[in-house]
Amino acid sequence: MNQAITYQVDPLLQVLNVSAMGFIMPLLGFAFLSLFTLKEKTVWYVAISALVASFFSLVVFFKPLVHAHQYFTISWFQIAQSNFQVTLLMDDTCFWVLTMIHLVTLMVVLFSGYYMKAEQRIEKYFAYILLFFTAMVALVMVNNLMVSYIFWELVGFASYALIGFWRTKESAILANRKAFIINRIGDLGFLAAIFILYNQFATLNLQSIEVLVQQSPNNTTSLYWASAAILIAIIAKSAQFPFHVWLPDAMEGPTPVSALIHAATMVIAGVYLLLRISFLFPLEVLLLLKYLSLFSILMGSIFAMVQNDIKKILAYSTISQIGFMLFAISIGNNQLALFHLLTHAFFKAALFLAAGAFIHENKSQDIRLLKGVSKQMPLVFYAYTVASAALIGFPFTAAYLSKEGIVYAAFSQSGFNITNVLLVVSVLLTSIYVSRMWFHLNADKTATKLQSNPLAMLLPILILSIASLFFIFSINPLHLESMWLAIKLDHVPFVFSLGMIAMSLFGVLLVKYTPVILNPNESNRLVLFLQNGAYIDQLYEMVFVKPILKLAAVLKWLDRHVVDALVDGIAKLAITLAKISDWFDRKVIDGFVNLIALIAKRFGDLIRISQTGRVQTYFLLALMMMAILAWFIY
Amino acid sequence: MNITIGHFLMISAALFAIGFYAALRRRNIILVLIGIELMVNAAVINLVAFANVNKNGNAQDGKLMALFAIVLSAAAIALALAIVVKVYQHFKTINPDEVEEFKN
Amino acid sequence: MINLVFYFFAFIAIVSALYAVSTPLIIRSVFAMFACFFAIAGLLVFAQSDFIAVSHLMIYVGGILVVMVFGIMLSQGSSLSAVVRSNKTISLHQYLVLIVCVSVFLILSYFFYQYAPNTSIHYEGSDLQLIGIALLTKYLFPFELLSILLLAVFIFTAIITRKKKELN
Amino acid sequence: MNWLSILIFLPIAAALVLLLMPKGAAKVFRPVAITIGVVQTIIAGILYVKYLSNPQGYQFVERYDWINLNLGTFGRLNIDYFLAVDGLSLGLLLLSAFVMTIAAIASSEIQKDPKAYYTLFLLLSAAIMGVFCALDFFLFYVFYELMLLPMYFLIGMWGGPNREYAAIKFFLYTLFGSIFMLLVMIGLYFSVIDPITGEHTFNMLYMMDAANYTKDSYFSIFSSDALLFNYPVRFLGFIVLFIAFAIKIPTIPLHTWLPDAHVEAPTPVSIILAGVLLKIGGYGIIRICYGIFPEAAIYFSYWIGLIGVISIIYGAFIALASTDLKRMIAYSSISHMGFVILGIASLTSEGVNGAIFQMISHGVLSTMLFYLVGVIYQRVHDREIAAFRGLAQPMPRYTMFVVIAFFASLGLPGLSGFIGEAFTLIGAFKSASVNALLPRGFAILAAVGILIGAAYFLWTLQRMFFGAARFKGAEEWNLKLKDLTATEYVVLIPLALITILLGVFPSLLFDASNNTINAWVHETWIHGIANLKSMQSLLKF
Amino acid sequence: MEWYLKLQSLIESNNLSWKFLLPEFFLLLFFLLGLIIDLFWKPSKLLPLLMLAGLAVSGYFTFLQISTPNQAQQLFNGMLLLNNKTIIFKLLLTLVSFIFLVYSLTDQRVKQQRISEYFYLVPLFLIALNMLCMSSHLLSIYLSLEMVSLFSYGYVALAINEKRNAEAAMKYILFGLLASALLLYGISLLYGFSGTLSLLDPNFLAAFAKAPMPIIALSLTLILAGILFKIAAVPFHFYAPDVYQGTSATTLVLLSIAPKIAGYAMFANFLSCFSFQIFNQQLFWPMYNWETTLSVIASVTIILGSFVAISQTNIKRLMAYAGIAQSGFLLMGLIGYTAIGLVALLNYLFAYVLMTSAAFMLISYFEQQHEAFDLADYKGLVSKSPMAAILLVIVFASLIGLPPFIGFTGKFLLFSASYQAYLSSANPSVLFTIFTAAIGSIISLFYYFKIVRNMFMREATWVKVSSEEQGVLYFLVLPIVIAIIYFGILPSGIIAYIQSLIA
Repeated sequence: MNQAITYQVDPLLQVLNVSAMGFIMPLLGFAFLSLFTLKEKTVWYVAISALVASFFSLVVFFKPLVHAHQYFTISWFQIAQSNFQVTLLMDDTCFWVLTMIHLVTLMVVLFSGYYMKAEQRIEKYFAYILLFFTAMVALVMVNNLMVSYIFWELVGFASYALIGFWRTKESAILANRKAFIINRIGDLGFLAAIFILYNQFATLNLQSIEVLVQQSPNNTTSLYWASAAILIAIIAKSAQFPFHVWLPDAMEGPTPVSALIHAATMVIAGVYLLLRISFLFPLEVLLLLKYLSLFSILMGSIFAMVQNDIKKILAYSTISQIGFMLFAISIGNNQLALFHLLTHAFFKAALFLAAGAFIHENKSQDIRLLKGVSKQMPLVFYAYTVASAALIGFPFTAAYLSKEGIVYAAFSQSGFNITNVLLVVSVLLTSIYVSRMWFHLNADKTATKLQSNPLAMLLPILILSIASLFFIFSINPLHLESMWLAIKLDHVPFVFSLGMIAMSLFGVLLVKYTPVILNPNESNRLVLFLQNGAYIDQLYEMVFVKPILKLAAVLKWLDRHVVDALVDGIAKLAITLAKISDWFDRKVIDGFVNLIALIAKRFGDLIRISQTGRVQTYFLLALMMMAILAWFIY
Repeated sequence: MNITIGHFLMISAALFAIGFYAALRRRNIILVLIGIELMVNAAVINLVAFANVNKNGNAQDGKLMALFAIVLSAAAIALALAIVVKVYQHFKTINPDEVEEFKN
Repeated sequence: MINLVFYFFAFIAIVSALYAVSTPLIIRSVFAMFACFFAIAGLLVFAQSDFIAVSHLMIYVGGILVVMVFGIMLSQGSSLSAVVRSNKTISLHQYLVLIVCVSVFLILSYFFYQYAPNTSIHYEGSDLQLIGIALLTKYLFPFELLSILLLAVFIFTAIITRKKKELN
Repeated sequence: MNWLSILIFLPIAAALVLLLMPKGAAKVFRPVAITIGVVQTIIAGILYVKYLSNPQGYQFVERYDWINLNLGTFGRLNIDYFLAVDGLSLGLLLLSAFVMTIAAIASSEIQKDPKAYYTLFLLLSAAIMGVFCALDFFLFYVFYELMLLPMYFLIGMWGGPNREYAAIKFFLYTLFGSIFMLLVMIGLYFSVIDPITGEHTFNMLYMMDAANYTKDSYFSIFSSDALLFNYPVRFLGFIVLFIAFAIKIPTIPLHTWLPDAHVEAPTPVSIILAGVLLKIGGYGIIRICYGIFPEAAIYFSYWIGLIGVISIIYGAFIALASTDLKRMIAYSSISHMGFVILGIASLTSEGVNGAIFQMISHGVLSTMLFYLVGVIYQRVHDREIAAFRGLAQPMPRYTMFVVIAFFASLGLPGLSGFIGEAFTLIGAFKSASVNALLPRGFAILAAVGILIGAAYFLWTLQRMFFGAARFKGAEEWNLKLKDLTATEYVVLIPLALITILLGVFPSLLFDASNNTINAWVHETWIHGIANLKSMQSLLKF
Repeated sequence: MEWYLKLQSLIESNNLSWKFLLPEFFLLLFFLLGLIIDLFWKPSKLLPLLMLAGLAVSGYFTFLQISTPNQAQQLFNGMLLLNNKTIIFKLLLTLVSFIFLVYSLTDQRVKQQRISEYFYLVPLFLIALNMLCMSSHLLSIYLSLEMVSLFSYGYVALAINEKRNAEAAMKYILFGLLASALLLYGISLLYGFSGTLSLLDPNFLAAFAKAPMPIIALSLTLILAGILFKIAAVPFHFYAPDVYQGTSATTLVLLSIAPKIAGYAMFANFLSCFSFQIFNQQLFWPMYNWETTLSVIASVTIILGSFVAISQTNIKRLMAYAGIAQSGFLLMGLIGYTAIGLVALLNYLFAYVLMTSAAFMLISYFEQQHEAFDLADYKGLVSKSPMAAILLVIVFASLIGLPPFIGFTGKFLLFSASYQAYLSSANPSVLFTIFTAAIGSIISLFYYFKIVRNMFMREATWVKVSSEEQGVLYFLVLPIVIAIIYFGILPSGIIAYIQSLIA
């Protein structure tokens, strides 16, 4: 945690380490795939082998280094007196998250081999996935805000590219633009935080900043601003209110992408970043985060309750679940947040992949039309059920441990108050929307079973659903003490657990016996309101997008007709002056005479306009000008 | 009452103004030339009158200047009349207003 | 007594000049100029410059005015008296010129009245000899130059007035 | 070796050779221009590498008497042929050589009168090299003006339908700035004394030192009556020079020549215009305005920063509303060059380094963008955004480069645009706590400009390139819209590589500029404050 | 006896002076030869060549008159003053006349009409111009000024297009005679109150200073009117456009330059007796505010000339107004009457000779080849006569004052000189002039490049092409343009030479 631990290794070893940590292989894969057009299978193999190589290096080279808690520093460039360095961090958190990313990505790539079969430009698809993977891995590992920012944006770019992968699909290309721009707003917050921190500490290395913050705790003002700014980045990336609107739209992308980026990995980048820099956050900002995340939890689950699109339900569920993680951090329980991050990644990826399988076979995303999938692909449906149970938080799943932990931590921290009650309510709501989805999918028992179940489809779903079970993390299915992970968590009282389970069960039963919830009346205004995400999108369109476009149009008009005219006016003025002086040069006397003659005419026909001799007029004029000049000088 | 230089100068001023009037006002090139001659004559009167003030050494300056001015104006008038004749050949008028072919 | 002659000449000069510039008939104004130039020559004699006066008479009356008459005849042919003002109305331009000319006269005469040296002039005899000597000593060079100028004007006048046919 | 002179005179020699060639030899003109460009790039590259080994101060100095006259009471008229480069100019020199090469390659579309075209092209190249190398103000001015005539004809003869207007507008605007620059230059000449010879001098380096001004001259900081219209003459001088360069950059509200010039200019000329000529404005501000009048720079920095911020936002907004692709890119140039001004105004090492990086990055990117516009314009003679839809369908490779260029321009990290923007903003932000010249809000507002930048680039991508293919020219266009040709790859690949390279390894540029800029910022600040104090006590303003 | 001795000295001075007029004698000799040849062998091709030889000989002897160090010779009892400054003016005039004669040889219209006077009057004209340069006595000034004017009227009247010539000549002569009448009246007042006509008379200024202020102002204003007419400066510029329009461009090669140069030479002579050098500082006679007068006239001339030029549609009218604006620039060299100002003036006059003669030769070329008179006729000419078009662009660029052409160094020196004048006089109107000159330079771009635009960027409507005769471009205009570029890049030589001569 201080300078003594940071050490420089010799360059060769550095390079080895970096490559060992798996940047190089996926990056090469990305470059290879984006430059060459290959056969579909080959592409798939290339992607898988790149990932496997990366995974291998993670386990073989990275794992042994974890406990040494090391930083690797490469000088990047120097500007002013500051040396910008790329610092790589290796610790437990990092390792677990990396493992999760590797696993999920590998599964998703496997699944894509089935799901994206016979697509055009498949090599681009895998290339972007590999780019995303590289950026994500780097984002997790780097410990310098500047570099973080770079990868933070790069994952956003990869997400942009993948959402819009079907680039002839109108809704997809609108969605990816929206996703990128909203993330850009967050990025501005990140940039602002970078400005503030660099300005304050003259470094962007997180460990140096942490040391400096601890040394002088009286920079609170800048910390307020910095943490508030970075909070914007976090909630934008993690799709929290009020920046959540991009995530449901992002479901227009291919489903494996949704599983990878918009459920398991990229969206939790915000949470991960917050975990890393939570030391910056003053209590007030954490409180703000608490309310924001609680609102997102409730909002996500409520919106999820009325959606009919299976991917949208899952998207809102993601918003809600990430809210749980942020909530955990806001109450100071980083470990629980990390835990929920990991569990959520697995079960949500499983849910998405299963949903992808359903969608792929039925060519529909509407849960009301997918009613026969339980019979159609029973194996997948079982996995789906397991993952759903994890989402709800039933015992024997990993998420039971994490979610219960969070709710309990909230209670144990602040007791029985409205926020905590709402948290419990959200557990109920989660149970409701998940079971609603489940009942729908299980509605038709008459469907015929699918003949072929390719391994590329089954294997990832099964592995991920198994990973959502408790034993991956803990020996004891009900308690948090005996974690495999090096995460220290509180003991949850049995009564509390029971209450939670009861609440969840109540939700399932409620759905089972309340047809209104199962099939909400679509003509109901409230339902419509919720289905459309409370019209927040439209509100933004009206309040921000339209005025900005209008302003741009007005400015363009001004530029053309006012600014250009103003500056151009000088030239025009010159021409006008030219005309005036030309006129003056030849006609002033004529004009003068004519004018006076015109006036005189009103008094009678005494004076008639008469042509004057030009030479003579000129000379008279010259003489008068000379007289004026002489007069002027004396 | 003696005749002083002032008297000559007054006459010259009057002739100058009259010549000026003709030169600027009359619509006939020949009258314009007559006006110019009157102006030159005014100057000649000035020069000759002033020659009487400066009797020291340069006494003849003004007179000779006047002489040269007279001769020069004669030459100029000759050339001007030649041009007038030519103008008349082409325009059939000697009103300077009507000699106007250039248009911009 | 001799002063009266001076005033007479002055009167003739100014009145005939005025007549010359205001008469509508060119030929009349040319003849008015005869009178004017005679009077001016007389005034020059009063300013002790009899040589200049004689030259003036010779050049103006004998030269310029004759040339002008020729010019009028050449440019207006037989209709010597037909030159009348085509436009009898008075334009403001003319007023303006009048105002300018009157103010020129007023300014000049005011300046001369204010600042003219108070030297009185008497006729003291002919200056012919002095001018002759000056012309051949101090003013020899301008005298020579003038001859070149006159030659040039002669050539120019000849070229300009020759008939167009000869050019081709 | 007189490397810099070779850089300058090589194209002139080539131009003369071209002039003597017969019209039938039209085929070799472009190869000659390309070869000259490549040779220049190589020379500039060698110089760059040499400089990197010891990145301090001015190097490759060449100094000869050019005009040296004794004019009696007037004193001597001393004008030197004085060339040298430092970390500030070397990067721009390399960029110019490179962009000129690219422009020469891109000139394949020029059919009309190639001889005249390439002669003017090479003359322009020489003038550009000269501007970046000259350290004598007079010499600088000569090169600066020398650019105008070739540029005028390049726009005016090979441009679009409204080319006359654009060409004369360009010419008039620039001349307006430069004539007044001439006046200030003369005023400076009469104020500055060469400390060695004791004569007046045009040497910029001497002009930068307050000690070299004669005590009661108009531009002296020690003069107690250096007021003109009750305003310090030095401030007026600064304003005049700043306007001259601000026209070139260009900033609001002196920018209106730029969209017209770009829209009308042929592709290679647009490339030169955006890639090189705009940089001369930024270079001039750093080297001349700030170098010679540091106190005025400090005094006006708030307003300069404000101009930068307004340029950023205003340019971005108009780009958002533009319907012509080239016009949009032209306005995006205004927006991007606003960052340069903001960075310079911050007077921090980060800001100025960032500004230089931004100039070079924008040089590469605008080259790429204008070339890309040229590609489709050449195919269908249309560049209305609304005329295209789903261009990615017939032209996937092309779209790939567009995506790279757009994302680099909107500041995607990993590509060059980001580093420049980020560091100018960091500098602007830092300024408040280091030297209190700019309020923090400027950096934040400018950051909003980045956001709008993202909006118009992405919107354009979505409207033009994605979606189902549908063109104004229907089937006919479908046939014409072929993907990139080999030449186009040759142009685009190096540009894309440089963009990525600079984005990943910014030290390639910072290593050369950092020392120079650190010293420059330090000196500007120290001198500026000292001068300001002296002037305030003497002039009581 | 005393009187006799004085006469002796007067005659002595005359006798000694003749030898300094050797160049002019040669001119006269060749003129007479030409006259005789013209009388006896009417259609002679020898004549122009003979005149060229005369100019060359005269130029050679003028060159020989250069004295190092600079010595002033008073000739003919102070009628003329010969020093290196006037010699430079004379050389410039010889150069213009030479260019004009050479170019006239190629003018088809001159050839067709066989106007031999056109050629043999040139030496005589040059004599008049030389005299105007040298004159230092009000009589010789008036005489030579009138002589130059008469020659100008005559040249305008010489037939090419008779009707236009007649009109232009009429306007020119009426305007000119009026201006010279004013000049004469002014001279008479100056003489009356200073008691002398000689500007070199040591008592002149002292005596004139005793004159009442209004008289000083009146007389100098009237004299200025005559001078301004000669250099075509505002407000006595009105004749220029009409005269230019009515005269063939070939004649304008001479008429747009030579009288102006001589006018400036005379103006400089005239001003020199109003300025002193005190402690290295050039000061004007304090009774008359020359700086303000000159700077106001210069500013107004530049501004009016430039602005009016914009709206012209006839090329020669445009060039007339452009010439008026150039006149204002030249006046900047005289503000302050500093040494550098004179150098700047002479240098710019040299530039002016090259640029303007080249411009009018090219315009004349276009007139003859393509019947181009209006700006609209210049459309697309680059495709018909590319060489001429390119040369014209360079000439225009130089006239605007763009580097690296001679016009730039010329204007640069003029700006420097007026800045110097501003520093020494601290007269704000001088600064104002500098600003207006800057503005004028910008505007000049506008009108010159209207022609360039028409030539290069517009399609030809109709172009009449007569026989392709590019010879004149190569052997006459091209060398001049090369000189324009050469002296633009390496101006030291010429400036240093001028400086060394007049120091």
